[in-house]
Amino acid sequence: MIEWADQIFVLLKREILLLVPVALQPLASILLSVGPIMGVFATLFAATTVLERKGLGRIQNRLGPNRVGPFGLLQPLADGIKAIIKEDVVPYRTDRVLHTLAPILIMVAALLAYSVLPLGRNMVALDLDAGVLFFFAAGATTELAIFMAGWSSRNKYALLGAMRAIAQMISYEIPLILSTVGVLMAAGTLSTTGIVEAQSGYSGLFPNWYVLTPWGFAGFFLFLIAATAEANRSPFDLPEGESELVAGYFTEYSGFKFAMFFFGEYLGLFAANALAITLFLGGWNAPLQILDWVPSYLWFFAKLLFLIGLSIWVRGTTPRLRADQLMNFAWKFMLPMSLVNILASGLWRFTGDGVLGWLVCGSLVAGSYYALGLNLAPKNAVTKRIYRFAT
Amino acid sequence: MMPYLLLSSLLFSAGLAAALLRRNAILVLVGIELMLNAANLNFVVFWKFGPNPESMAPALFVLFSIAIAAAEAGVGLALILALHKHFKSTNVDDMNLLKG
Amino acid sequence: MSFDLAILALLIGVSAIAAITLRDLVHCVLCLAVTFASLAAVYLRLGAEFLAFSQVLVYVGAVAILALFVVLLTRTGEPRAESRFSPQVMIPLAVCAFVFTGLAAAAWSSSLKDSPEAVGASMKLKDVGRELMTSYVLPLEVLGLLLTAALIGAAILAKADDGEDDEVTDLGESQGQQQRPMVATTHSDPKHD
Amino acid sequence: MLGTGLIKGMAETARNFVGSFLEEDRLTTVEYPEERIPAKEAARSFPFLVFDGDDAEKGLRCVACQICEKECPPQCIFILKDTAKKPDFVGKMQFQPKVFDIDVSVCMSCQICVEVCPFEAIKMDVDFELSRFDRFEGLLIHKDELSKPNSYFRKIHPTDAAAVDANLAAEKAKAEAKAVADAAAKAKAASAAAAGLAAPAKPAAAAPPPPPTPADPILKSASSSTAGPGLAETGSGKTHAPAHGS
Repeated sequence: MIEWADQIFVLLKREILLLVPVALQPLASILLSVGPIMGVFATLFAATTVLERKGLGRIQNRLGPNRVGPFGLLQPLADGIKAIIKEDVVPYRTDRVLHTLAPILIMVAALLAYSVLPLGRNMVALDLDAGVLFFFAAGATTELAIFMAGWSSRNKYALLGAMRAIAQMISYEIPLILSTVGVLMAAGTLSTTGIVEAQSGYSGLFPNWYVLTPWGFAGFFLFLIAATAEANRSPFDLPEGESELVAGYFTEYSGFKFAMFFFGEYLGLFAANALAITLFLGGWNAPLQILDWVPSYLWFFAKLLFLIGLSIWVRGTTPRLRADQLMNFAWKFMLPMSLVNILASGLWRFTGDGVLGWLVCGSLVAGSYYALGLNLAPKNAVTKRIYRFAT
Repeated sequence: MMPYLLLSSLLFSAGLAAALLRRNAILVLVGIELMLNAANLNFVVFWKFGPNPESMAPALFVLFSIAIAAAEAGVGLALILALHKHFKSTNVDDMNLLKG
Repeated sequence: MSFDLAILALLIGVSAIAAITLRDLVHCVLCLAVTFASLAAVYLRLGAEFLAFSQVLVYVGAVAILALFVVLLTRTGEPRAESRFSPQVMIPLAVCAFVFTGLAAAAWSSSLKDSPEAVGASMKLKDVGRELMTSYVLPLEVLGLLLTAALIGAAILAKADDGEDDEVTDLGESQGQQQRPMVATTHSDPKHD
Repeated sequence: MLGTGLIKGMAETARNFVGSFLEEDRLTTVEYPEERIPAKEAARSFPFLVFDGDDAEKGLRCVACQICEKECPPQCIFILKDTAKKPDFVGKMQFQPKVFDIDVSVCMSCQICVEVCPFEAIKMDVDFELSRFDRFEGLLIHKDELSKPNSYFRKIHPTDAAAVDANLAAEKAKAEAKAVADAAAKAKAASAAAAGLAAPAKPAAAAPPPPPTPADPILKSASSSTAGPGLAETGSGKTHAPAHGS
């Protein structure tokens, strides 16, 4: 029974495939994998928009959207209808082809990344030998789409936003990839399912997740920060800083194309969070052995919702960074920290996960965190400003 | 095997044409990248169709080639930027002085 | 020649030709990115997964973006009216045609021409990694050194040298149009031809 | 240490998040169409015309002097004088506007028309829900719609209205006293003319003694001081019921 509930979608796909003629089976298999992924994550996108708006509202002591449907739950539907029926305004001097291709490319790039994410036990669309590399290759294409959007708009704000976005994404891609190296070394594979398998099982009360090691813990947060920067979310939302650049690289987009950008951005965020789960939070594994009976995909989505909630919380808290702070943080903190983290994960392999390992790796990671943090601190401490005449 | 080789010859000649014909230094560099890619494609094709598909040497060679191409592109584009600073142009025909 | 390979070959051919002939440099570089991506698809088809993803990551994600940045940084006012090709067209074209026929003929006369595709062969990442860390560890280290050198070299080359700037601008002004800000020039990019 | 500020900030936002569910007082917004915060007394949107009594035509204070039309910076007021005259609040015959239009799409709510009006006829409204389906004709508001009773003015701006009413009452009383005095003088003259013929008849219009007519500033300051507490009350009063969220 438990087995059956866990594998219901896999079995369902198998049964449906048996009904399809053999010649069409590869195509049907693709459709049966891609369709549900797109459907589920589109729904998750809709849920996240309303969740984010309500959460941000509560953080700011407001109610958030509560008009459309019960508790405002139908808000995304209204937004979607509005986006679809809105006029698609294309400025006169734009490069039409690129202007149209950019939102499509950004969505394709974001959706491609989902093909290697294991959503549950035996639930991965494409079990590649180099799955993590595929994920980053797909993510690298996003930069091109952003450039196309910014350049083809013939708008200075769009171009500046695109340049900022690309500079930021290139800078943070390095710590993003380096922070995963420790996991890849520990798991000994680049296959996402292999990494999840390597984290299954429990030692004592705790699961064998990589986040529960000193280097994994640091790597998890490095990855999350870099992923936030890759997704251009607050506090790294300079590329679309409303107060400076109108809306950044999608200033000249309206209607459905704008919605596609929005969708692509959130899909990128989900994908990055899902990869963080796969790499550090044990994928679809249950956190406690006694909870093993809960279907694996539910664990995956519970963790995903947790990370989404965390990113909403961070967005509600942090102010936007300045451009130089952004670059300093990437090159002077994230990069050395992730390099130290690789060293720590290498040491962990030799010291083992006993007291010695915790002592050596933990002190290495914590010490470098402290030292790099000191280095990053402003030279002149900010004191309370004293006004001479105003009281 | 033949289509792949023809494809790589086409890529190589296209790259060569860009390097010889275009005036813009960036496109000259683009042509060189195309030629490198044609060579990489040949390596992979020979690995796949050759007598010794167990060997990883072609793959590693292509990997190194990609890495070196990245370095080459970086330095080349930086050179173009430096040249542009001097000549206010990226046209290779303008760069006909022997002094810097 | 199968259908998917035909599509990929067409894509590569068209985008490569477009990349070297189009007038707008940004279009050229974007077409180049398409070429790189399709080449990655060809690698994928040949069973070289790892190479395909590296190709996308390095070429599309880094080289093409870098080239785009340089294109935008080196725009100077209106593009000149003169042709985008060098004055002598025939000789280089003849050379290219000669090279193409030579390569094609060499391929045609190769003894490997009809050798079968090694069906099962694929690059296992584990094997690649083991080779990289055992027999090819020295090249790997040298490559790391080269990349570091390239990084530093590129940074120094592209760095603004304040000391020389004065004479440089004099030279530049005597030779070409004055430089305009980047954003404005991309706006005034004429779409003729 | 790096990150402590972030943790502090996140604790603060978490407190806000949880608190917004527990304490209704934290919520700074109201659910607008159902609940609304009462307008502040100093609020102003667009001008309207005040009339006395019940009849908008008869009681309209405006005398079509067109000062506001001339003074209006964006020139959003259009006035046509009527040829017919009507008595104003003291009974003097005055002109009246035939057409009085305000284009609220042009109006910038500067209140200059109110400042310059010598007849206390034009005042600022607080009604802001003026959206119309027609952008041109719909936002051109005509006289019949602009005219609002004095009681409405008293309701939206009690302090101002009290001052204006006192002012007008004083003027009216002054005019009446003058009329009485004139009548008395006339009667006196008549009686003087008919000297000795009849006993000096006491003026029948034994008008009540005119109320003291203090100078305007004093009156204004007095009224505003009396209105002080009321103002404070409207300022701090959040009368909406905390019923949302349920």
